[in-house]
Amino acid sequence: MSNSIKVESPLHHAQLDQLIGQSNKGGVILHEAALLGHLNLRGNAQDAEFLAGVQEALGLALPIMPCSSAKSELAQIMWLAPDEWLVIVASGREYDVEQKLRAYLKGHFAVSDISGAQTLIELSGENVIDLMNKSTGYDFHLEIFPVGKVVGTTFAKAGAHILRVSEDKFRLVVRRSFSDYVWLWIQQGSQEYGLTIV
Amino acid sequence: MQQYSGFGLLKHSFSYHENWQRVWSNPTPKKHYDVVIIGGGAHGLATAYYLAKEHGITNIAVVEKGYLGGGNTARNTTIVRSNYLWDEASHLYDHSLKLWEGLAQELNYNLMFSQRGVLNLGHSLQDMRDIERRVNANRLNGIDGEVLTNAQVQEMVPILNCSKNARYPVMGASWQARGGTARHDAVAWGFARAADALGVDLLQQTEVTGIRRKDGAVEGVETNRGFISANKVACVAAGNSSVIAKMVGMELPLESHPLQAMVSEPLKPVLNTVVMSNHVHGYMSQSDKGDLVIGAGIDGYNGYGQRGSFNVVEHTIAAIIEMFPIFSRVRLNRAWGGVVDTCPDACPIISKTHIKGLYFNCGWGTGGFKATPGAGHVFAHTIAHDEAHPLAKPFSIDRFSSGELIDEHGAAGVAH
Amino acid sequence: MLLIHCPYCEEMREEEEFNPAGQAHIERPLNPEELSDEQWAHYLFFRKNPRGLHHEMWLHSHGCRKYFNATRNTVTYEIMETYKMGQAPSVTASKEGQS
Amino acid sequence: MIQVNRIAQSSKRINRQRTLTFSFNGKEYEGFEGDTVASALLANGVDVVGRSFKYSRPRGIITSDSQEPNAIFQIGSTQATTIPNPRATQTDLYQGLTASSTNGWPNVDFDVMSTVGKLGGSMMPPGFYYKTFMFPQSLWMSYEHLIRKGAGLGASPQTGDPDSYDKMHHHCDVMVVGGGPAGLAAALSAAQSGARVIISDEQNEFGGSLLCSTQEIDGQIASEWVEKTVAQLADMDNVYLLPRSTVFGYFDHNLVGINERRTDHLGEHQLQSTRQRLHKVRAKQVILATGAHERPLVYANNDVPGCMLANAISTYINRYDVVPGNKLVLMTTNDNAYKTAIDWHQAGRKVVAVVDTRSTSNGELVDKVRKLGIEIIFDHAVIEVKGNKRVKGVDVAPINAANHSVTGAAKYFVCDTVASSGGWSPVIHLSSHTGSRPVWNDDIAGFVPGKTVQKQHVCGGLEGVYALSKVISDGFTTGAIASQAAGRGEGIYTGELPKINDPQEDASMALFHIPHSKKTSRAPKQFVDYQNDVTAAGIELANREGFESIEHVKRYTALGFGTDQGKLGNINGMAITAKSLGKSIPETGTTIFRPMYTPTTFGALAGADVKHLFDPARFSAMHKWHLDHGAEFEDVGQWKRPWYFPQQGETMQQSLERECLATRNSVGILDASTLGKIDIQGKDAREFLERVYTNPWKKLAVGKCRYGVMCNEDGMVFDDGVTVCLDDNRFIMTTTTGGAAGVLQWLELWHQTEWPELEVYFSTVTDHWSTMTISGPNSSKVLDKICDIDVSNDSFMYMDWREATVAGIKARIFRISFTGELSFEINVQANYGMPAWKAVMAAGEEFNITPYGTETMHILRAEKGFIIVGQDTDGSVSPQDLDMDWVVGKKKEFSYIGKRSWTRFDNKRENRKQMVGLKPKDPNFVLPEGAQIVFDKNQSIPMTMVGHVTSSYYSACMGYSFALAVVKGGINRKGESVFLPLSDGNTVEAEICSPVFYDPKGDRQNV
Ligand SMILES: Cc1cc2nc3c(=O)[nH]c(=O)nc-3n(C[C@H](O)[C@H](O)[C@H](O)COP(=O)(O)OP(=O)(O)OC[C@H]3O[C@@H](n4cnc5c(N)ncnc54)[C@H](O)[C@@H]3O)c2cc1C
Ligand SMILES: NC(=O)c1ccc[n+]([C@@H]2O[C@H](COP(=O)([O-])OP(=O)(O)OC[C@H]3O[C@@H](n4cnc5c(N)ncnc54)[C@H](O)[C@@H]3O)[C@@H](O)[C@H]2O)c1
Ligand SMILES: Cc1cc2nc3c(=O)[nH]c(=O)nc-3n(C[C@H](O)[C@H](O)[C@H](O)COP(=O)(O)O)c2cc1C
Ligand SMILES: [Zn+2]
Repeated sequence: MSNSIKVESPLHHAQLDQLIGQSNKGGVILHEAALLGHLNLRGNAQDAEFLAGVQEALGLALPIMPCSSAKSELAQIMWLAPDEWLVIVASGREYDVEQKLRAYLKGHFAVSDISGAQTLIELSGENVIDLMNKSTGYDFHLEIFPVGKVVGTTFAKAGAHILRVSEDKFRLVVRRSFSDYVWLWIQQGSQEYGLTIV
Repeated sequence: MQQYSGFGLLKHSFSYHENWQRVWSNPTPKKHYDVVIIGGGAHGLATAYYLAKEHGITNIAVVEKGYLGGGNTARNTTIVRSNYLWDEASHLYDHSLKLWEGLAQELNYNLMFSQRGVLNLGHSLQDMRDIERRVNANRLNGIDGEVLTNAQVQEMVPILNCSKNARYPVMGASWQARGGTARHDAVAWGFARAADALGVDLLQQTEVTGIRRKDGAVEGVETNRGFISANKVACVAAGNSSVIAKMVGMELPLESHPLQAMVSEPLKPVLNTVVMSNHVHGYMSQSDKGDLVIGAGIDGYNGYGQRGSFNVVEHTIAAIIEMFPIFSRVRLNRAWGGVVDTCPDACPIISKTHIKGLYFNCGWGTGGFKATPGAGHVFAHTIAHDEAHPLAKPFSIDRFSSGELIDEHGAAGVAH
Repeated sequence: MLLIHCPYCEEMREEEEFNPAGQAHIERPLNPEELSDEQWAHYLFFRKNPRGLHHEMWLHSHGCRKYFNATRNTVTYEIMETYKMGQAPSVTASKEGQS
Repeated sequence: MIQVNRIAQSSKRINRQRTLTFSFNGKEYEGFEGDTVASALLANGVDVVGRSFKYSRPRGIITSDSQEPNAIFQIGSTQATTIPNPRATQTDLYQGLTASSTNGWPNVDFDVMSTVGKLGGSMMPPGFYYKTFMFPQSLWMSYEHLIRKGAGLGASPQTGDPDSYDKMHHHCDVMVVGGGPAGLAAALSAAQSGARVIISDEQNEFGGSLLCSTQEIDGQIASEWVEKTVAQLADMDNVYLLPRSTVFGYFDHNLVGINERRTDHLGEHQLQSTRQRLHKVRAKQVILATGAHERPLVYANNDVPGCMLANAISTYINRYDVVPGNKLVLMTTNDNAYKTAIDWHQAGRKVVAVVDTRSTSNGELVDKVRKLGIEIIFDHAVIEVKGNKRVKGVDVAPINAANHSVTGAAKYFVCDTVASSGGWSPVIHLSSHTGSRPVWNDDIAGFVPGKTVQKQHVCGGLEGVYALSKVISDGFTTGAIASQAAGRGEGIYTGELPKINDPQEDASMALFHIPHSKKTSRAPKQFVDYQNDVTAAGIELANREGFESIEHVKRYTALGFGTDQGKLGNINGMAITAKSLGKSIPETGTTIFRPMYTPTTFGALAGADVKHLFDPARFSAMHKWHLDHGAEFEDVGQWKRPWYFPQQGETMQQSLERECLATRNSVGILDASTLGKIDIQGKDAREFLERVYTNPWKKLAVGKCRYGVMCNEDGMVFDDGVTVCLDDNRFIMTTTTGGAAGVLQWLELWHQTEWPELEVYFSTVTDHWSTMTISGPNSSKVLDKICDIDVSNDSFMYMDWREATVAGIKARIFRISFTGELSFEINVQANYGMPAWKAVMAAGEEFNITPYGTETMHILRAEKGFIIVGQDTDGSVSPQDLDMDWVVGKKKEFSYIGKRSWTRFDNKRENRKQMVGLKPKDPNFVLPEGAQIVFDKNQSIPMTMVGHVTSSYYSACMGYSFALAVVKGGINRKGESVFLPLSDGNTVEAEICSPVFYDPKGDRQNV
């Protein structure tokens, strides 16, 4: 589509770009990884053909262990359910990656482009665990929640999938229509630590 | 029966209250009763009372596994109203409300029945449509009711958050002035005392463990104190009804769920009506002792533990603060749960069964306290005549096969 | 408040992530038309609702969106086991010596 | 202002460097940092702190902790920050604290109610309410009004709370509740074996009983050991310390609820900080080390200020350097309380006598007291206290505890303070919260935790282990065992034990209720539960009247109903009940312990889920535009949807008429993004639709759309919407906004539980698409300007869908119509929602394209007789009732969901309520939605209602008002009149007609 069009990510109205650099000593650091390509992939993890197809299409083995993820140049894949994955690709790549998947996959599978449906919020900083503990009942201890793990859980009163990117960095997958609520929640929850937007 | 009165109190104070009679005796079970009532909650006791008083059947035992009035009767938020949606339901509940209105005098026991009025808040256009529909139905059924605007609600309850900025602004409410609250324990004790005076045996700490049958008819009940034979057995076991039904190999269209309630520390009077909101899921009144009596939403899973999940308490209190921001610094004193027997159509079952002499009064779910006198009254009639009281007919268990459900979910929502 | 093991996520999760979904192992009659109204009503509305061991369904709504079964004591709220759709419980009332 | 009762510096718990001033009942006082309000008041010699609830008797401070029933205050200086009912004994003093009593008028020293109390008191036995105020019935409300005047303790704030609250979740291997010797030892050994440990204590610092103990550990005063141990714990990063944190509840599956008071000790209100934080801990193992509470004895006039718990007095002396009197009489059933006599003596005040109910004791503490030359009177008890606002003296008499009698003449002792100890009751509350019943232990004459299904351990005083050396070793061992159970360590404590020599103690006596020379009913009041004025006589009366179950006693007398939840009085009440019924205490049993352990602030329970965060508000991608254009919003589920777009000075009705006319005459635009959308893929998708929808789907061609209705198994409509066929095995289903989540769950339920063999996947794409519906005769002209495909009728037909670009944006366009006008539903990827919307608005400008909201949409669809599920249906309406037989598949081979139920008796009834249209006789009168319908307007109440109005509007396009309604047998009653008796008393007439009012032939959607 013509790039003259002003696309708006779910948190566009928060005007995060104008908040960048305003405070830099926040215990919580937030970044919206906006406008990436999101694909919802369904298929049978027991079906070797399906696994092979994904492997070829994405050059990446499908993570089939519960709550696991995988990453390559092209894509990051998060396990959502035994037969469901979230494939995240660079902005604008969603279309051809979907086509690629459709080309390589046979039998019973499904792909849905949901790039408009959600956004990625990256949270980091020395107090990020405190904020997480305020927001979800999941255990963020590294033994339980190692780097690379993905959990689908509640985030305050919204749902979210949370990926641990590094010891003190998380990626939240948040539904578009809930993103404003999550944004408000994060602001109030990080008040005592300070919030830095990057 | 020893008469109660202010004068009596004065008289007894001279003898240091040493000569008060027992309110009920503690009999040993007889071998046989005409009617055995399973369950010494307010419904069971009312049933016994009306059987004895209006149908001349006095050879009755009320069999209670714990203490009288210790089930949901002991743990409900005591809201009394009759502004239900469908004719069948509102007629039954209003029959009950009319009985409430003279009950303290009839039982010579102050039930602290307080007609302080009940507000059902509306927070959405559909809420208001449902309210309008329900109130109109009530009025044409001869049941008092009004639709109030946001402004009228604010005037009636100044401490209620009626601001347009609330997350779910109050758009209006239905108001039933005759509604209110009653002292739950007094209701059980008042009926028990009156039933005892009419010759009813109240058997506490007596648990029914089985029901004996012979060619399709009941013979009596097995209990931890031995077999008690009976011509008729009436089950009024609320949350435990399915357990009783199982004793005769029956299943019922019931699910028993935890339902929780809680009270704040006692406060000086701040709220003199009952305020209910299905939309934000909280409802509250203030007791004569001063504690805020708060009802929670139902727990989704089945549970007989008389306790629910903590997150329900958290949500309920959040809802109360949403409605009444001034209570944020008030403190919660106690929370508890009961076991409510819910029906698919949120209406009770008052019914004969395919077993001769076996009757059920159950399925009141979250809202049967208000029905206590009425339910006891029509159930007693049903038992005595072995035929449903006209008001009870629509609540037969057969409705689930015929499809004649009386769906109170639609407009009554949380049916307290 | 319950802590529930999702057999698909293979982890213990907070109750808030789930929705209870009623009695387990109820099968939809293959030929509804041939059932009497009573039989149909039974399928629609009548439930075991046991006091004690219960087999029930839960939906991991905020997790993997999968329905699964649990064997739970409805008095103590202990969860004896959770198991996938289509599987049979290994703990049952009879085995537990209850009825 | 001198603190008369403050003695020379010895405790490290208070900081003499920091003097704090505060006011109580309008008078100024001074205290020190580290004081509680109670210790400061006692330091200042304040005796009367309140009036009793029922009899209005003067009351003083009795305890030093969570048991306190009397010192219940109103604390705070403003209507926003005031707090009702905090306990003075648990409230840390801060500079400027303002407190007042919650009862007593005009003031606690002179209270008029007390005279009423004295006179009326005798007429107010338990249950007196139930016995009077009955006649006449009409008067109860006014009686009640009077009674309510006296109700309650503190007063609620009158404005919103300026403070904020939040919550935190935690997970740990071992959660230790209680930071006394047992808890600290347990936490330390658990942490040392590698466990993740959380330890919380409700006091302002850790140490529990050791904070007021004179005992030595390793040759140093016990509090040194506390400091050392706490420091050790603080150093470990696997340990999380929570002082000032009350565990208010122990919930199923080892969830522990903790309320941390973060700023209450700093002042009335702190800007920008969390006042209280609720911690929710999921622990693998829980160690309860909540200790034991001392029990008072029940004797005549035991509520006169100056009567206190022995251990409380020791606490005030040792922890706060406060001696709450001059002349002490101590009454005890055990050795342990002799400590109090020693402490009092060492504080330099007079111990008049120790009255011991036992025949003798040779324990070390007793000998020590003997050596101090203090008179000890065995086989005696304090049977009655003299005094009103302060103890003046006591009658001490020989008693025979066994047969509850006074066996000789009483001797009068002058004193101003009476300490009593009836032994100790383990703090079993938490262990009982999940349904476990406590068990009686004869050795300690108290209840201890019983069997539980929780992963719970107990140690220390809670177990009835009282000797400090044992308490600490018990703690170490339990900590090790618990952490092993959590998978850490070997389960044995290997560290060394501190050296402690515990005084040898003789057996104590199980005595609760002190006899009086008069029988209980005639003796002066012997209080059991102070807060509710429950007396021994009252309990016996309840028993006499037949209230024999301990639960009946509780509910009849209010025993344990207070804000201390019976911590002080319950066991005594049970003992008295047992005695009067001739039962044992275990036979009598306890009432049920429930959360809250101590009262918990509403704000903390709600946390941050208040105001705008009470519930998520969901927005579409175009929300900002709607805001900028002055939309009023309607709450639909969690969504905020534009309701209508008022322009300068317009009434709502005017806006609606403008929006409707613009749409019918030119073109309007609606944000329809909130409708649920489900992407259905797989070779069996079609078959699946066939089973969940009532109408057939086998023949829906690629490129086509179809409307469908979904029923529950009971045959009643529960959702509807359009489903489009993308290709043979892929469909997009739209649902109602409110139904979206429910429908997806519904589909998954059937797929996962009943038809797993069907190859189909469902994914929600609701949020992926922004949907704008342009509707009206000019809609194609607008679209044509910015769309890359031919949108004319003959190439893009009704119920077709197309892929296209709109203003250069990829779009899926559905040619479906909910307004009856020519309409296009444009779906674009939501990140493009706003630009697409703006582009359409720009293109539509020349046609005066008009944004409309849900209300106009409702009017337009109603003119066409289209239903809104949830408004025109209520869960009791079948497709047949809606006169929508056309949507009911007759020849579908699968018995789809809902079908079977239609053949039930009730569904076949002739006179079911059926959907019809209504035309009011007065074309300008809009029937109220929800108005009830009758056939016979002259019938008297109760009237026979035959239906109601579900939707009703004034139609600007048609120039008259109209409504949709359900009416019994309505489908065959078209043309008949019905009546609507309205709440204002008027009855209006209307005519039953077809629900399709506008363009019945449906030409307009093809103009
Ligand atoms: C938290 C809560 C709030 C509520 N709020 C309201 C409200 O505001 N308004 C309202 O109208 N209703 C309310 N209800 C519902 C109301 O409490 C009940 O519908 C009503 O009390 C039912 O009365 P009952 O006598 O039938 O049941 P119960 O009082 O429960 O009596 C049943 C008795 O049967 C006994 N029993 C069971 N099994 C056996 C056996 N095998 N042998 C012997 N005895 C047995 C039980 O011990 C129990 O005492 C509420 C309920 C709860 C739990
Ligand atoms: N010899 C006797 O007769 C006798 C009798 C009783 C107690 N004691 C003494 O009592 C002590 C017992 O030690 P212990 O550690 O078992 O008890 P403890 O009383 O020393 O400590 C218990 C701690 O738990 C805290 N607590 C209680 N409930 C709580 C809750 N719900 N939330 C948060 N904190 C809570 C209390 O604030 C207290 O600090 C020993 O020092 C023993 O000498 C002696
Ligand atoms: C209307 C009502 C008011 C109550 N008020 C109080 C109260 O002020 N204090 C209290 O401790 N409990 C109060 N309770 C709760 C009871 O103590 C008790 O928790 C409840 O009856 C359930 O019984 P259980 O906890 O023994 O299972 C109240 C209960 C009801 C139904
Ligand atoms: Zn899961």
